[in-house]
Amino acid sequence: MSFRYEVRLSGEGGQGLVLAGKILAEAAAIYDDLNATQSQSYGPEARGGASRSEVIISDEDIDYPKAVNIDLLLALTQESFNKYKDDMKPGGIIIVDDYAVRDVTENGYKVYKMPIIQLAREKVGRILVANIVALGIIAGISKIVSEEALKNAIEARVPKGTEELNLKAFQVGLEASRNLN
Amino acid sequence: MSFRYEVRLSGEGGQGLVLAGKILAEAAAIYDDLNATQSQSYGPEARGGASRSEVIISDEDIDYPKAVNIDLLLALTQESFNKYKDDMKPGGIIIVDDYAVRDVTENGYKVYKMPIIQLAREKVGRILVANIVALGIIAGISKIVSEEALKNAIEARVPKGTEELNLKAFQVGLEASRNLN
Amino acid sequence: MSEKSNGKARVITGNEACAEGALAAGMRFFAGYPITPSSEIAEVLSAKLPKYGGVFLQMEDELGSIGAIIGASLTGTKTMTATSGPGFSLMQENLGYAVMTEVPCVIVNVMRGGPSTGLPTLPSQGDVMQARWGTHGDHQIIALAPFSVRETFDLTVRAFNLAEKYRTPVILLMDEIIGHVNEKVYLPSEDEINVFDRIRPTGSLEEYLPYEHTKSRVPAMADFGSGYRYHVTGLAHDETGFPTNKASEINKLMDRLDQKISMNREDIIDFDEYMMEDAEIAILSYGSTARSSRHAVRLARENGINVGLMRLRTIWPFADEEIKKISEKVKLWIVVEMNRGQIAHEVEWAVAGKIPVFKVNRIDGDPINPLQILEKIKELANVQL
Amino acid sequence: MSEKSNGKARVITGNEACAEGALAAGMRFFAGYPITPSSEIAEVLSAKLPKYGGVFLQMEDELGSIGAIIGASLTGTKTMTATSGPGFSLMQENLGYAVMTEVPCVIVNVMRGGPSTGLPTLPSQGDVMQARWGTHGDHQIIALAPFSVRETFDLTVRAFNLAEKYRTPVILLMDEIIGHVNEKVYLPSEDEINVFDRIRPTGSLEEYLPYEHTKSRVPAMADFGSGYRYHVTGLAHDETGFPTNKASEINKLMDRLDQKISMNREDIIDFDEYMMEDAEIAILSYGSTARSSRHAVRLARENGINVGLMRLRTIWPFADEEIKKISEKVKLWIVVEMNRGQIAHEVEWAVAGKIPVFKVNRIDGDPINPLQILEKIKELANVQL
Amino acid sequence: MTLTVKEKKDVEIEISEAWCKGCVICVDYCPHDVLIMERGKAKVANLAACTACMLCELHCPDFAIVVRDKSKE
Amino acid sequence: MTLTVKEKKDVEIEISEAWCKGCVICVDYCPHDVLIMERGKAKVANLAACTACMLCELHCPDFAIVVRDKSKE
Amino acid sequence: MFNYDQYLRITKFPLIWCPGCGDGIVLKSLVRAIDKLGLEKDSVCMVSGIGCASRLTGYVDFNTLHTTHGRAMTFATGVKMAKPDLHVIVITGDGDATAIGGNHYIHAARRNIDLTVILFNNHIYGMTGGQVSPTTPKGMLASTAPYGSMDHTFNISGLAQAAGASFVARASVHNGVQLENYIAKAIQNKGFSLVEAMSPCPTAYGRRNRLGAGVDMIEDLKRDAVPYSKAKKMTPEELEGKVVTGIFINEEHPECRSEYQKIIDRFQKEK
Amino acid sequence: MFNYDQYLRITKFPLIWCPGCGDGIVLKSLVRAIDKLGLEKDSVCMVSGIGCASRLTGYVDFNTLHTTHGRAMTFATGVKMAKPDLHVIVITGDGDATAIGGNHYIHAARRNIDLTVILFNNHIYGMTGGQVSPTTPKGMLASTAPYGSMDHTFNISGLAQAAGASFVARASVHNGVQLENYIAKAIQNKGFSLVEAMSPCPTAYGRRNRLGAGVDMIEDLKRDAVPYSKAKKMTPEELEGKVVTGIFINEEHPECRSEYQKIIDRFQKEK
Ligand SMILES: Cc1ncc(C[n+]2csc(CCOP(=O)(O)OP(=O)(O)O)c2C)c(N)n1
Ligand SMILES: Cc1ncc(C[n+]2csc(CCOP(=O)(O)OP(=O)(O)O)c2C)c(N)n1
Ligand code: SF4
Ligand code: SF4
Ligand code: SF4
Ligand code: SF4
Ligand code: SF4
Ligand code: SF4
Ligand SMILES: [Mg+2]
Ligand SMILES: [Mg+2]
Repeated sequence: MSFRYEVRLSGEGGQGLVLAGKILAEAAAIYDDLNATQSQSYGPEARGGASRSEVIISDEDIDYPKAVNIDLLLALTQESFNKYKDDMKPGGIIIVDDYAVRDVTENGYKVYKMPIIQLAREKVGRILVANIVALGIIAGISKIVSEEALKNAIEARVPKGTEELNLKAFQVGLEASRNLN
Repeated sequence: MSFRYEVRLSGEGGQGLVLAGKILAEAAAIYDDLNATQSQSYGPEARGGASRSEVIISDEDIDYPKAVNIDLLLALTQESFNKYKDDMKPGGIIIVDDYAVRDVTENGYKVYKMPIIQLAREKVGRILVANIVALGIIAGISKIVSEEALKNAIEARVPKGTEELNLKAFQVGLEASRNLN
Repeated sequence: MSEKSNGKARVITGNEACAEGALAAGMRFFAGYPITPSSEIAEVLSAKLPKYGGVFLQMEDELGSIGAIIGASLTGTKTMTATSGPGFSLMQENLGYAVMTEVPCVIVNVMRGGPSTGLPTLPSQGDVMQARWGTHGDHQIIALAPFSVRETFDLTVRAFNLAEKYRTPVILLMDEIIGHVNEKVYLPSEDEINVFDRIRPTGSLEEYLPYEHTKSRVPAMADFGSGYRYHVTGLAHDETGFPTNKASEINKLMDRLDQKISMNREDIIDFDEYMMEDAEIAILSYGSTARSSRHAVRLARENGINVGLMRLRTIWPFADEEIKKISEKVKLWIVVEMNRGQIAHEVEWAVAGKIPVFKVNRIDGDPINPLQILEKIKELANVQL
Repeated sequence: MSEKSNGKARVITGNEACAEGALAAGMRFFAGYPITPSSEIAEVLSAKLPKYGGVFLQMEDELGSIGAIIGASLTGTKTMTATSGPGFSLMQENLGYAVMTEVPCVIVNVMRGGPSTGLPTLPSQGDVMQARWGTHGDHQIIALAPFSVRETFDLTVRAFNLAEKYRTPVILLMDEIIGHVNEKVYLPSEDEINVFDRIRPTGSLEEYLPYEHTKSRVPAMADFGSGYRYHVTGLAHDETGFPTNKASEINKLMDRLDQKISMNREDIIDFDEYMMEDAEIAILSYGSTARSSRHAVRLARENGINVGLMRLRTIWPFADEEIKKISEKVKLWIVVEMNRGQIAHEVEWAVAGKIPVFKVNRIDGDPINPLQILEKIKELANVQL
Repeated sequence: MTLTVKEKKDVEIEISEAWCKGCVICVDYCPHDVLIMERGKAKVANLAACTACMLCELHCPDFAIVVRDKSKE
Repeated sequence: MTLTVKEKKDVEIEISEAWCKGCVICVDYCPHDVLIMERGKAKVANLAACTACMLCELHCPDFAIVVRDKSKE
Repeated sequence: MFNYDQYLRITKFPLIWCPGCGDGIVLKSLVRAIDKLGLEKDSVCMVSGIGCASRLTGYVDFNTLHTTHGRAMTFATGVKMAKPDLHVIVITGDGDATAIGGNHYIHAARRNIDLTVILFNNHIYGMTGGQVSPTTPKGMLASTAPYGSMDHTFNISGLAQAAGASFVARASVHNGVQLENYIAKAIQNKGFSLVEAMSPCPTAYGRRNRLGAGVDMIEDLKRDAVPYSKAKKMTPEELEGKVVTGIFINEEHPECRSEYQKIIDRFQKEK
Repeated sequence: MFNYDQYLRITKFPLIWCPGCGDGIVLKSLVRAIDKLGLEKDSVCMVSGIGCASRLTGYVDFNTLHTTHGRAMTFATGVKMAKPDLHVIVITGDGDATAIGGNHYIHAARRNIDLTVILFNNHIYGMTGGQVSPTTPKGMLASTAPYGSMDHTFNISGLAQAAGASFVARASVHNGVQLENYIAKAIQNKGFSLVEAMSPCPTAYGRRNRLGAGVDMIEDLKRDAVPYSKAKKMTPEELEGKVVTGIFINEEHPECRSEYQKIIDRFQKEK
């Protein structure tokens, strides 16, 4: 049977979640030879405010590119968590930044509270790459795309000169997720 | 039974035929208490070229304000005569300036060749009032509106200060038509 | 077309009657940009408005003209602009703004031959669908079409009344023939005219909701400068008038904008029936072609054909239910218009296949001759009845 | 939506695919003015066009953008602009000019919520009727609507081909979802793409009639500067291209403009049928809502309901005859669109009462969820079948 | 429709009756009173006086007057 | 959400955490290093040094900083 | 005699313009300027808007484009950007260029795109019958200014300069030779070039203001003309009612299409 | 402290503008200027177009009108002509006023209609994400100028002057007090008054051009500012890259609505 996996990445403008979504989609679509779509929602101004980026991954054509039954939710801020936590699939995965998102009412979901931003700051040295750290964590927890594919996608997509930094961030995320087991 | 009388005044831009039509319509509508419409056709530029002004007079509501079955055609130039001579009612009246319109193929119409412009120049002293001379002739020949009504309409409509000149022109036209009988 | 009244008889054009009607309705601000065949409306008003203490302004273009009349209307003034096809196209963005922000104003389009520069001095009814759909986004619109000089006066007054009553722009669709024909009229005196003014708020500033979801669906409208400070935006907004992206608020606004017209369609829709009692053939027409049609009806009746005329004075919202009802009594429709059948399409939609719909059209700048219609009537009377 | 091809897989948005499709079709001049959600088309082309020896120009506004692409097209260049609702409204006058003068060009409208400024970042399909009737005067128009990123590429190419083949502006109606969704595609290589270039004259200058009433109804079009000096005007014109007020000449022009589209409707009209063989319920949709619809069809089939999808790729000219034919096989229509039922109205017209037409609509900026459609399907399957 | 006035001089003036609109501009410009108006159209009255200064031709808005200075051809 | 720092001095500085966007403009403008950034928001670090020059208040784009010079009230 | 015919579509004659309208004199000067420069007919593209002046494009045997009201500059920009070898000449009126078309006017000037603009300034909307224009002098009558024009009038040439034009000149039809010379210079300038041609409109402007026939209005233009060199030394009061003629600016600055070519040259290989 | 709250719709706060955006500083100056002049809130009408700057009207407690892109000037003209007692203040951006709205801008200036225009010049289209504007300096990057802006930039203030404005000034957000003073003077002037407010856009302009955060861009504005008095003595080379601030013109000339009142007064009895 076919599968459809829905990921929603949320946070605030400037946290790079659109890029993260695009990388996730490319990893799945180009390197893992699945199908994938990525879409985002804008505030009224396309700048600032809560931001949402959605990735659908499937082995079939993806007709409806919006998340309606979410398998995995990432939230980097409390505001975005509150705003975008609906539409979760029962038993789905919720990954939040443990510092920014304090208030998680978890019933029926697998909730992971991870120090995403802290990891970016302390282990990679730049808060800006928290999005990629998050990708590492997502890859580790969900296994929806291969590590290899994600690495390729990151390398291809991030600004020239920052590849190493970002790959490191990915690795940090990945390892953090491994420590969970 | 009701009647519908169609007049078409034609010539070239600047000859004042729109004004003449409007005066004729007002004479009928306001002073003779009939119904009347006046309409005109423009060239592509609303200036210059052959000009056409149509007056419909009736004792009923006038639905269609365009001439389709013309009772009386006035033509002050050959070009306008050629362009606008169609749609004549059998037995209708054609009044042309005898100098400007040389070529009139008359079959089944009452044709009057009158020195309209010459009368304006010589008897009134201004070519500009040829339109009003023509109104005098039309009134005299067709009797479709009363002399009184036309005089009133002329007085009310022509530029202040030119009333007398125009009334004289009207008189000149009227008399020229009387001499026909 | 010259219904008697107290006044004295005058011979004036439709464009002049439009200007007079606007003044009679209380219009005190006109902004426009000249274009044939509408320019005389502006010309008359440029001379007359100062006499009424009003303002005439020739703007730099049509985009500016409609902007100015919307701005002026927000101060509580009744406002108007007049144009023709090309200018009407340029007004489309701000026409939608007036719909969205619910600012009453009247936009006159004296139709000439299109598309593009087309036939600037010749008549047409080619902008009827544009009046409905010219601006982007879903919306409702009111458009009226007069068929005589006197009715131009009346419908101009009515356009203002509807604009004020429903807080919405109203389009007056004239055509070159109506705009330019000189016709005998008796214009009504002031006390013979019903003038409606927008409902203004009476409560406190704090309570005032400029976009309130009232029962009538038409919120009270405050004049700028009258103490009710509020915000006006073309963005989707909530009842307070401020932008929102919330689906529930947006739906509320969109539904209200729709309902204030659709709920009141009977009040807005206006048409005339001529010899329809025993008609087997029904002609549907509007504007100057309704004159040709009425003429043709008379001629056909003389020929013993039972034909009548339904003449739309309100083009939008469309009289679909009324047409449907008439369709039950007649055998066929003939829709007469100076375009390729824009309203005929709507009639076909309304009739939904119940009876046939035929068309008489013309798009070459020549008016439709009554004989052209008569011919069609005769042909159909022979074949179909 | 990711039909394989020689190329390698990419994940790109509809806006990017539109830019790529235009380049593949040979577009070498783009003029535009930024507006959400279309701006990325301009942004991609500003970087890429110089690499193709082409020109990207950001104009002062949308009026100027469409003017520039018409001017550039007359030199023999394939040209395009892209905008959204408000800008599309501003382009209406010159869109009519391009129709009248028969200048090929492509106008992209990535639809967002309207009317007015509305919902700048949210999707809609509210400009479908505006695409048909937004400019003044009677006219024909071609409008296409893609439903996927890959199809955006394909229909952009097709838009240019139709524009060139029929010497007419073509509108590409995208919506925010299609414009902004990133999707996996394999873009075809150059030799997989059919590109049509306008027919150019071959005879002598003296014989050349730029608006000739040819059998195909599409006259050959010379490039400015190629030796065929001719005149282009938005006024009604004769076969030589010069202004005329003669009814016979005008009719000839108007009829030809109409016929070049209506005679070729089969060539232009394009749609897709999905699970229609045994369908009792037919959904009609286009653009991004067709994705929701297809999803809903699958879900309904899982529920054992015989439902299929007719997906319009060509919106205008309208597929009325094709719809009529399908109406003979199915029991009812459900028209799904992000507006109040603009195309549903046309379906109703086409069906003419033969079978019922239902609607699924949404105008609050939220996309139509497949479950919303499924619900309607289920409801109707119970009641009607 | 074309009135060509030829004289033994080296100058030739041609006025197109079809195009002349009688605006009097040529008459006004002519420094030597060569031209006059007759029945609403320009006309050469005194060709002998013409110096072929070309002012009339330069300023006739309707391309109706052509001055040929044969000495220059 | 409002951090009010009161001291025995005549100056009071109020910074709204909800409105402050952490743009550092106030810090940059302050001639006396009264202000610092902390976790992305402006904060009063040395109220004693404040001369109530108002530069920070004048240039905070987000209306997030208010300086009360009580000596002037 | 000058042989105009080779540049004209004489089958379309007589011109639609009114008796005494100055537009024909501008047309003549334009044709002579093109002839003087020896431009190939195929290399010339003339683009006009809507108005009396804009009907010019129907009479000349070039690649001619009669567009929409106010937008000529934008069509011309498209032509020039797409085919820079063409000499693109814009024919426009005071209303067309500076009322409805004002934005495109200043932006074309800003880009300094290589267009030659011949702006027929007759102080009025001629085509539509005499409505007030941004150039109608204060106090003069128009059909929509029955009590006299009220607003400050545009200094068309000044505006083009402020916006960035590299060649700006004004001449009037009373001096066809000067007009011809300025037009020739304007065409030669690589950049946005404006020639403001003062032309009488006896029908829609002269009649209402009792200025007499076209010929009288040309006499007035002759009387009021002041060369720029002289005007610079005159006071604003002395210049009241005068028409300053001359070349106001003739500079070289970067031209839009040429600048773009540099980008193409830099990136074209990269594709 | 200054009590802004009485003029604000604080329930709509925080402002939508990005961290470090200068628009809030202009807003503050504007509010103080209005307070300084003691204008009644009901007597103030603010009209804006579309863009980041234009969102200002949502935050101030006056009669506020957020219109369509480029057309604010025309709505404001309607308001002023119909209700001359209102103080009408136009809030607009460089794109809004001088790209799509350029025509209305020069015509409002031509009429010298009594509007106070606060033009937020951030050299970019902020709202739509950083496309090139008519004021983007040559060579700077924008999302639609990936190889650097190519065209000559408008001198916005100069253009208003050439068109007929009676008050024109430029200030930047680095000096909020000067901005406030100019705005107050502009409101006081009876006629078309422009204050060009230089404001940083770190998000859509600064980032792409590596100009740092808003605070850094404000420092740059401080560094580059040259008072008009001093600038007059400097050469164009010396002025390269500088931002001249000051009042460029402050004259009285006839104002559109007042002139029209004269016509009304003359004819009103005649009805
Ligand atoms: C969009 C639009 N608005 C208005 C018009 C009507 N119109 C045609 S020409 C013209 C003005 C002409 O004035 P100008 O440009 O000075 O040219 P002139 O006729 O004086 O040579 C106007 C308003 C139009 N054709 N299109
Ligand atoms: C007719 C139309 N075209 C385009 C847009 C898209 N748009 C919105 S704001 C804007 C530019 C804003 O730039 P500016 O005026 O400089 O304001 P800023 O955001 O920089 O303050 C554009 C192009 C629109 N809303 N309407
Ligand atoms: S060429 Fe000179 S002298 Fe001869 S007729 Fe003409 S203007 Fe007179
Ligand atoms: S200038 Fe030309 S048109 Fe005028 S009168 Fe002389 S020949 Fe005739
Ligand atoms: S008022 Fe002056 S000294 Fe005090 S914190 Fe603000 S900037 Fe610093
Ligand atoms: S200036 Fe204002 S918003 Fe910026 S950091 Fe200081 S208090 Fe916060
Ligand atoms: S109306 Fe004026 S500008 Fe137009 S052709 Fe006549 S004289 Fe010339
Ligand atoms: S995008 Fe630029 S102008 Fe807009 S709010 Fe952000 S910083 Fe300010
Ligand atoms: Mg003019
Ligand atoms: Mg800006």
